[in-house]
Amino acid sequence: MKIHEYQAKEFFTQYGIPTADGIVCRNAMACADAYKELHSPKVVIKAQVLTGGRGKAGGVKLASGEDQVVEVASSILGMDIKGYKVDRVMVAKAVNIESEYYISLVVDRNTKSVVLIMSKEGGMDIEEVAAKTPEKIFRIPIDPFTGIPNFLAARAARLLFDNESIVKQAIPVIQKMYKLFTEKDASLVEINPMVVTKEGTLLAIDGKMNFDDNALYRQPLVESLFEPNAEEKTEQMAKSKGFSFVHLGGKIGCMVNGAGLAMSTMDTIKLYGGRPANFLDIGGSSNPNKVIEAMKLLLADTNVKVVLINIFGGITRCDDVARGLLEAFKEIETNIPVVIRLTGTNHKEGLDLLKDSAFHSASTMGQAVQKAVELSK
Amino acid sequence: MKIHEYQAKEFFTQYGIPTADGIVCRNAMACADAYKELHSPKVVIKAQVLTGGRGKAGGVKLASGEDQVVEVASSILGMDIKGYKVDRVMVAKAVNIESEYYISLVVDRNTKSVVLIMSKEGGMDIEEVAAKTPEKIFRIPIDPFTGIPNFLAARAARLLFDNESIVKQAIPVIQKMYKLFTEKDASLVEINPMVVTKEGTLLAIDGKMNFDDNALYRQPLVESLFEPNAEEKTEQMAKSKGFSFVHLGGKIGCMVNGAGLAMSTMDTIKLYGGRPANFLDIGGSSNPNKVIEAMKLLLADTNVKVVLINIFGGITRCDDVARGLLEAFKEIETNIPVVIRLTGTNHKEGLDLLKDSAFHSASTMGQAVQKAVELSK
Amino acid sequence: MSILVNKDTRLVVQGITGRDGGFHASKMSTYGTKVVAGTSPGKGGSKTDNGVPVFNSVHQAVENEGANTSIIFVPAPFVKDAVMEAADAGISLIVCITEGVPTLDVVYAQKYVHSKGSRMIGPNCPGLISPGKSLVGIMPGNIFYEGSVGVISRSGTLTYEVVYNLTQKGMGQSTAVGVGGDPVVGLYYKELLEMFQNDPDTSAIALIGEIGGDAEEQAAAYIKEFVTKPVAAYIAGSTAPADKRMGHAGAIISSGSGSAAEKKAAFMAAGIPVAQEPSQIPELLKLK
Amino acid sequence: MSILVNKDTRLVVQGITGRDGGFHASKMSTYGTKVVAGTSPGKGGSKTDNGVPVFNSVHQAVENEGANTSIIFVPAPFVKDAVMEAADAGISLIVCITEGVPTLDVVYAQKYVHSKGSRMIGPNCPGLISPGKSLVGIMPGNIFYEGSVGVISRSGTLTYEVVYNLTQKGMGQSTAVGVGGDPVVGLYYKELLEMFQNDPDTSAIALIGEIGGDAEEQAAAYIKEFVTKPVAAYIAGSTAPADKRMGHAGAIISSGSGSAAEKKAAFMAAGIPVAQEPSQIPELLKLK
Repeated sequence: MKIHEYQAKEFFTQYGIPTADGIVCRNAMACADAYKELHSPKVVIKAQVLTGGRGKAGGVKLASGEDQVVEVASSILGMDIKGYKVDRVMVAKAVNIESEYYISLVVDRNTKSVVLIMSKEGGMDIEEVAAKTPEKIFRIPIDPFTGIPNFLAARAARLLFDNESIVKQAIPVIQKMYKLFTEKDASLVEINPMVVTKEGTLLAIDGKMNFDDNALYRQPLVESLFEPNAEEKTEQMAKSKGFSFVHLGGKIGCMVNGAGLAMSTMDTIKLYGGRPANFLDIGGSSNPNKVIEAMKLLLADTNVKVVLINIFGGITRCDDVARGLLEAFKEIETNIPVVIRLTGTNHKEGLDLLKDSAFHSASTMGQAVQKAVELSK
Repeated sequence: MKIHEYQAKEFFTQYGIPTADGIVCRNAMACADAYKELHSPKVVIKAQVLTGGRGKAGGVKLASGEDQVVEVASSILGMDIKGYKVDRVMVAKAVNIESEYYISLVVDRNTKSVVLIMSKEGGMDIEEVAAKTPEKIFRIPIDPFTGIPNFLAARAARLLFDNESIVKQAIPVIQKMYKLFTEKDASLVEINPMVVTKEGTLLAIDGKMNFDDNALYRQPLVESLFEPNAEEKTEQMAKSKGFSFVHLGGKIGCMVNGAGLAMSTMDTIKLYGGRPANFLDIGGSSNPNKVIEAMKLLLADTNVKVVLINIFGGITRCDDVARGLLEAFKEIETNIPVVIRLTGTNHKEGLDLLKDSAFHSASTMGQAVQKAVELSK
Repeated sequence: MSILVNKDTRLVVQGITGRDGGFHASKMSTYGTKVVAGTSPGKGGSKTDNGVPVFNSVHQAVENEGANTSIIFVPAPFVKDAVMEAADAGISLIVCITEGVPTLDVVYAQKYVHSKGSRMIGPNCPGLISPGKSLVGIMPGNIFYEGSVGVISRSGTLTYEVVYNLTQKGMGQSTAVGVGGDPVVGLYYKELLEMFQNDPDTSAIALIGEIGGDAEEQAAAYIKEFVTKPVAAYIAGSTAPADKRMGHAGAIISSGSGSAAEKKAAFMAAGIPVAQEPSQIPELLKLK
Repeated sequence: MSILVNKDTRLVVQGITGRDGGFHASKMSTYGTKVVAGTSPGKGGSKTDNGVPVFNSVHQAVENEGANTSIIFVPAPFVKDAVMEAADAGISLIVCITEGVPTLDVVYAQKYVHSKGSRMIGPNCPGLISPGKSLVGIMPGNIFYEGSVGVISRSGTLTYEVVYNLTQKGMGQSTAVGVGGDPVVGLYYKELLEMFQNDPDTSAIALIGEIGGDAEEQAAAYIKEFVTKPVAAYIAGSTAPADKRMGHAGAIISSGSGSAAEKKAAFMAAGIPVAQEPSQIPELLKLK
């Protein structure tokens, strides 16, 4: 789950991580007020959208004087950035930057730990830095038992900063970032750039936080910040029914048991020249009600021209699955062709049961996908 | 450092450890008010003194009705228990006890960790239980990295309790005791007895907490509860001068550099038939001012008939020590004989310097102690 | 032989009185796994319908029944504690089925397991099976057959799909391990590849990866250097869009890395054949 | 030979720019100890008056100067971090001189040191010395002489007293270790007895205990079972009253246990002679 820059900065402030003063505004007038409140001749106005690349899209601009603030704010508010409409901007004090750095904490799969990532190449796209000049990136895995003791924060800080006064400021900032990360079940806490001002102060200029979806149950405050877009709303709705759903835009609606098999089904559709409409994992069992709900979800997408149901019968045997499907489709009214592929335990018995139905049935993924692609054209 | 039962229970309440309701009172009238406030026909009135054995001394009594409460409270207030005057009592609801248990956390030298100690023999002197029936005592060392996770608290709780409803109450209590222990730098958190009431509730009836003196600098709240007695005041005053001092009551005042050597000096005095007046470690160096301060401390004890100064000259050489002593004693006016024993680096030179002084000097501990004992008779 | 589980596996089912725990305990018993105990705090002293003794703690299960392996079905919020309990009790292999465990809980529990010298598989995994010997998981035992192909997979049903294809081609499995679909899990490719390489009864390895992270890239490098047995790989998620979690918490292409294309390229570069569809795995293993 | 420190000891002094750190760094150098580095956060890059390079971190001292042993002089509130830093940097022996460290800090740091496979001596100790080879501590080097008596002690000046007596009787020392006067310290009797027992250059052991805890009782039992070399003991604090801290935080008889009488009895029962005064130690070792 993602949150806006201004929300991340509210967490920073709560945890004592210094940020450039800023105020979030929903209209140009509010921006003018914010400008007055900040007592800063020059401000930065930044679009608040849940996607990257706002800078390149023109969503971040400097402004001086109330009139210019109103003008710039008006130009940014309402913008469309990668499909996200800008309904909020942050008006922040412009800062005299001496140097820029990158500091983040992220969960690392390989070391199975949280990793502190730092670079002197602040303000840049860190993936690009990592790809082109990996030696410029420092990675320090954090022991979950001991966290970031002073000595480790100090060692990390000295990798970035030569000036001892900045090191002293950076040590608690790194520790507080980790505290924030762990206490809020984040999956990313990123400050880019972290700047040293000409006045010798360490400040977080931009901030980003992502959260672990699995931990939202114990982070009600974080969860309350969730602002799903239309697609995410559908996915969320699907989730509440026990499904995993992702919209993809093609013509072949897929219903699969298991995430890996569902991805594999999408890939195979592509391989055979079709386009999947979605990823849909209906989970373990495949009882009639689940199938009915899943069909509703698929048929809500008017692009869908054919439905492919790919079920591996394991503990639930294929004959039981077939019976469930037959029962479910008694309740579903649709003219869209349905291809069913059943494999696994008792798959012959299962396919026999479907023989006289309106379904196109198959026992291999290849056959089923081929049929579905054909029907989608 | 020790605190009173009622203060320990305030910590318990703060940390969510259930205790029998009680109110601390400084006079009998306050006890009557407390009695009314508690709405309990029967109450226990308990002397609050910083020493054990108050029960045997008659400092804990039951009372029913306001008149009896006043009577009992009056009899306990003002009592002398092992040299401690009772100036406070706790009036607490009497509880219907079903069964009694012992639970404590203490620092264990051997496992180098905090250890959870539990027994079904609650309400008894735990040292006695440990000596007579060690199999009745459970000891669980706590890993400082992981503390007491649920599974461990549950396993511990089930060692004491069979009833699952009590187990459920005990799990968080054990965890909270540990949290209290670590957050307040305790050296002991003891609940004895922890009782199960006839109503099926777990309650701390008596509570005891000691604290790590080395950690008081970061526990100002705990430190503010320190109530030194006369002896402890002297010790504290000595400490502020960089000394370790303990009053012992004999005639031979000792001044030694190093705690181990100071103890050894006391022991040797006893071995030769004398009685040490005190333990006094003046620490590393022995500059004249320190010696002057130490002498003041020793001479304040009117029992002292002779002073034995035992110095091992290590990094500070004996000749320098001797010069310091001579200088110091120019400022000290006393008729009490002083025996000085100097050993270590350059001890011959040191003793030579003292040759013409009024001091009795020696180079072995045996000789010096023999002389001091002789002079003290 | 086989890896991790075999006839000596003595299993304790953590959360045996729950719906899933009870169901799969019985399935595993039926398969032939020695399910020697279950745990359910507060229900110690009872027995399941199948006569498996239930204890309050894993500690007791180890003490009384000699359990050496555990499988965890407790709800996500309690998994961290359950894993630590098992490791503390001396369980050497802990298989965590539960889905939806907070990542930081996994990080912490995994470190604890490691510090105790134990091993964890999962969470969010289907478990593992050494066909004909022991099933410790929720896999349908009947689709597996004893043989010499080692299978490592991040997915459940996709594993079954591959295994089903192998079995139909007469290629049985030595051990099949579902490592789990979460970003952080216990044993991963490298550790398992090493075990399969050292297992005399494994003659070939099928590796089923998916998008997210770079474990497949690391596995490819490891195979190139250390694995002499034939390996074939399949990567799911070629058509997955960026920044979308594809069911598994770990299956997400983020910041432009973790794509199927990168992973496939890494395997190809290491000389490891990559299947375009799961059904190709058997022939790729035979071809090598 | 000797135990723990010798000619190969390469010492980093943590807190070298402090008063005590600087003073003893110079004393140790003079004695012949290889003081290869010092640390003082923020002062890295400078040198001490004696030319010892100062680094910001132990890590750098290890990297640049090959330090393998550290001695800690930083103030008590910073000791926990300093010990962990040393262990994390790969220092194998950490000697902590500082007094007044909170016990829970020691518990935590000691566990960390242990988890990294390192060893800690102290806190609140005078350090250790292998005479003629290396002094890592605040002991007056000149009172020690090379020889074959191993000395273990909970006290500083009392150690000097005993060593002085030994030296005067011509009995030099292989290594003398002050384990520290706090309730919880790193290496204790048992570990050191084992090392002395295994050290070919140690022929006899002097053990100097004091009131508080039951480590002496445990040591007596250990000696009886595992130590074949002659041992003589001395216990300070026979005249100490109960519940009073005698200088050392660990020297306290509490709840009626930890008394000198109990400890002496334990040694006697194990057949280990106990000196009545420190000066008797040499003859007791000769008598054996």
